[in-house]
Amino acid sequence: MKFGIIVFPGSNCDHDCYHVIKHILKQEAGFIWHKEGSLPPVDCLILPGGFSHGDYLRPGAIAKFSPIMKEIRKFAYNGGLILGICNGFQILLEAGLLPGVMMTNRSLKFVCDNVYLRLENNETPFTNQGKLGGVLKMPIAHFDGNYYADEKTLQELKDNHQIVFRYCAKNGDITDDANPNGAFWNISGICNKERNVLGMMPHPERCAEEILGNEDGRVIFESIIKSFA
Amino acid sequence: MGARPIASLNSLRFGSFDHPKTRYLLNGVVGGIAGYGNCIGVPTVGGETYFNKCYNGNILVNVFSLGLVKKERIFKGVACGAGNPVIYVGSKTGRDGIHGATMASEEFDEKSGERRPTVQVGDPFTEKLLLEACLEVMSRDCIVGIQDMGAAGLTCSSCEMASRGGTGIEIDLSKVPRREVGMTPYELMLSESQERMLLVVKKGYEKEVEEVFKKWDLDVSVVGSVTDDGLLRVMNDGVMVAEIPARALSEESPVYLRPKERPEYLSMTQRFSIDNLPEPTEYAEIFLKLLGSPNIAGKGWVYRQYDHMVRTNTVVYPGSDAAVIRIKGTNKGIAMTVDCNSRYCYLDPYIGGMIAVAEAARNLVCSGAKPLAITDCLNFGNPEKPGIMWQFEQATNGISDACKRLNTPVVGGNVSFYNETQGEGIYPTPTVAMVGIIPDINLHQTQWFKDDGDVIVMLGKSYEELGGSEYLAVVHGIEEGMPPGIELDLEIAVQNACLEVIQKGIIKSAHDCSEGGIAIALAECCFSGPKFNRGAKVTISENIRGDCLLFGESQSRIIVSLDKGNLDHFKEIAEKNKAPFKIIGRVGGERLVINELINCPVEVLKQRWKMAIKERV
Amino acid sequence: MLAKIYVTLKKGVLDPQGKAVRHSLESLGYKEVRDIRLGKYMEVKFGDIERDKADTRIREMCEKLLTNPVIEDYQFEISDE
Amino acid sequence: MLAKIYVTLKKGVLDPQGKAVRHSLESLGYKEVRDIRLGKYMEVKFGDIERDKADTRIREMCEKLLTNPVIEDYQFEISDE
Ligand SMILES: Nc1ncnc2c1ncn2[C@@H]1O[C@H](COP(=O)(O)OP(=O)(O)O)[C@@H](O)[C@H]1O
Repeated sequence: MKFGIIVFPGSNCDHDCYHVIKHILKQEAGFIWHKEGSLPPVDCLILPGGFSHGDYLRPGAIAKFSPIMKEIRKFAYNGGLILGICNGFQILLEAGLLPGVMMTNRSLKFVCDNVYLRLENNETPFTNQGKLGGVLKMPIAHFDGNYYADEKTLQELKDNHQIVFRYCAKNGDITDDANPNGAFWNISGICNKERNVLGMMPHPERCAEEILGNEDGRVIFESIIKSFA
Repeated sequence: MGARPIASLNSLRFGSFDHPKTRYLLNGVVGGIAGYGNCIGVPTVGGETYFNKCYNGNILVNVFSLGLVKKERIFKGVACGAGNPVIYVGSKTGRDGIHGATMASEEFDEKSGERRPTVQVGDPFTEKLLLEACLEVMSRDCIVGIQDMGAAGLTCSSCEMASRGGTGIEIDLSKVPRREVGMTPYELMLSESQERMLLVVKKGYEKEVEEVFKKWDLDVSVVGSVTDDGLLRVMNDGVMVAEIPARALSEESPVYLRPKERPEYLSMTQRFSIDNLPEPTEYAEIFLKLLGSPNIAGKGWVYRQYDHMVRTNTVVYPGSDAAVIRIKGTNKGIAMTVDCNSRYCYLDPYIGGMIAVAEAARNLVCSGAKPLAITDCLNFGNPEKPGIMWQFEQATNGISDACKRLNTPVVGGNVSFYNETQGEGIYPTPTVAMVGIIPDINLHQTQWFKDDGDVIVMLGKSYEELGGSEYLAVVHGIEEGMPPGIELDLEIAVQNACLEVIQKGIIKSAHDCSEGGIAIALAECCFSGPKFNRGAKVTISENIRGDCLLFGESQSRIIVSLDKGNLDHFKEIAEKNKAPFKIIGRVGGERLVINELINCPVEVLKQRWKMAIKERV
Repeated sequence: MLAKIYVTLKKGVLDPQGKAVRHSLESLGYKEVRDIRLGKYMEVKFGDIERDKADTRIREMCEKLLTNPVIEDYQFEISDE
Repeated sequence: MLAKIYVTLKKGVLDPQGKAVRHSLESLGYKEVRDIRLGKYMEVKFGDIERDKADTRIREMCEKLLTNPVIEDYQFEISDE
């Protein structure tokens, strides 16, 4: 299958995603510059991590106006798969493709560390190979990962099972100690109602190889590939 | 140079935590490095963080960045070929940092605040774009030379490029993109605005280069051309405002031969003898105190703020002796570290300089890397003082002698003088960054114990040395004595043995003994692993005082652990390399036990070590 | 023409930064500070544009880009400077 | 008592954020925008304190903590709200 990786000015994890898809999972991958006016034929789009436009003003605020975003909206509307990782998630929020906002971490510091996530929904194209309630270890690296939404939105997310990952302790318990950034309800990843757009703060592309000491991230990519098989 | 930066290290020196500004500065500097480094997508994979009152008035921030380049695609800062266009790219020019370079070479006093130039505010986003755009034009066949605009801005970059090429450059200032109105030629030539580069490209390729920089939304402007008269000529609106031989500003700079003299404090500090020091009775308490000393404590609070994983090459995170990254598409790895114990350098700059190199190499070897080369950042006080000049000469001699023996060329570096405030200088701080290569990345090594039952062995020898130790400073408040001795033959024997046993896959961990001695090194072996703690029972028979045995900082020592079954093979290799060693204990249990002196639960030690910095900030 | 725009966090939205600043002020001895909220301040300079047109343009910019309506409110003033 | 504090970057100091925002506004078609500078806006609520004392206290806080005097200027207004 074919992945398209969107490159915004300031994207940092574009090459990392490419590497995992191409060399580890042996799928096709190509970069798409944010100024393009159309999308090549692809099955899944990735909005990678980084600091698009320096995260100036608010992360994702400027990127949401890139010319390619119009095409991305259409792609989403037509059911195409879109995975937003870290800054990619922030862009999806700013663009309104997912609900809520990211605020600054409650520590007011950038945090780079390995955390644990509990899989809350394995009936999405991004998680169908995972175990419901299973615990995954993944790296995070962000300054603004403190997810916030108003009550109504949060209720909707819950009712529609749109919350896909929550920060948890090693044993799967959802605790405040295990929450690295203050995110509402320990939320670390959500999808849209239609299940074809997923945003997550952790970086699955950073933990998909044995040499890096952790392969828990593979399940995301393998799920995507499976849903196309 | 054409290299893509793949990893950074940082060496930070702050004043003591008692000083009112330390907390603020620590927060600000670490936040600043994080803000910039993370944004440009270069992982900060390691570093060092020291606290000493000698830095109360002058903190030090040294950063090292490593890049990867194909050897047939290296670019230089050179201007060749008369008629080739000179192109300015990056950010616009403002009045930032004019006279920044000269101010950096002044002592600070009460009046410095007023003379402060407009500080440069970094724009990491533009830097990231500039980096990508430069790499993109470099992948084509149009660049003759390229150089960044640093200290003294356009003046320095143009003169150096012309001088290296044996050419001249003519610049038309009216073409320089500017951020402010009314800037004079003087200001334009000396501005230190960040995120700018000067390019010389092959004639006819102007359009192609322009298109790349426009794609990345950067300013780009042909500001002049290469000439063959050896002159830097500056034009402004058709009027010549400066003309000077380029070499005069770059190559023919004056050489300072300054008087030097061994400073007086040394006769006082070197008089110290441990015979007058009472031997402690309660070791557990001292041990905990040392683990909580900011210089020894875990630096997680710092490196959690740095993205140390971006680019997915980081195989060993910060927290081991050296950081290790893999090189995609090969089986190789690269290890890197920065080191300098400035207290040693203060007490004997020659030995201190030597130890900085030896320790850096040892850290690399512990990770399974063969040391390749160093670069240094020499931070000193006012060189017009003979004592400082002497320190400078001694320290560089020490570095030079160690590098010759260890076969690690000094391929670059940086000098920072006048680190003084109101006459008080910092300790001489020649920071050494060293890079090594791991031929097979699967055979890299880490510092923490792996399995219960493994044998613990110490490579090297312990002496009755306490001078300049962290123990002496933290527990007794004394920064005196001679730093530990260093014998390069022994150092090399130990390092060769260690490297060989790692490369043959017969040991499971290797950790260098540094600040805090064997006791601290063993504790780190027990609790620094990312997954679990390990206990250890250790018996060291040395005929030396308890405090020297536990906390002395004798050089050239490495603690390794291995499966009992490999012991014979290990001995054989150590003996072949003439490296002394001693079997000192076993991994296992939940406590760290050393002789009759220390017996503590590992988790307690770890908490103390882990929380110490966090609690202070 | 100059527009001064003040962006504040909506009531009820947590302001961790404000909280941290307040905490620091307190430890510096400024006990009289009851509360502090942080926001953004922007100065936008315009070229030739009519005043009432400027008004709608600024409102648009604020809603599209300069603020995130989920968590932020804004106010602005226009002057002739 | 309420103090409204406006923190701006000193003249001549680079404002990377403002630069990026202006660029974005331009590509969105807001060509009339000549310049935009980003700063901070703070609302500080005080407990019982006399007005002229508030004045010196705020000045102090700004210089000590709330602003970075090397690159920033500030202004403030006090009201009774
Ligand atoms: N400023 C820093 N930035 C990143 N990593 C750091 C920093 N300071 C310390 N570290 C990391 O913490 C660990 C311990 O550092 P240090 O005590 O200097 O070790 P050693 O004495 O073995 O060289 C190392 O892995 C180092 O890379």
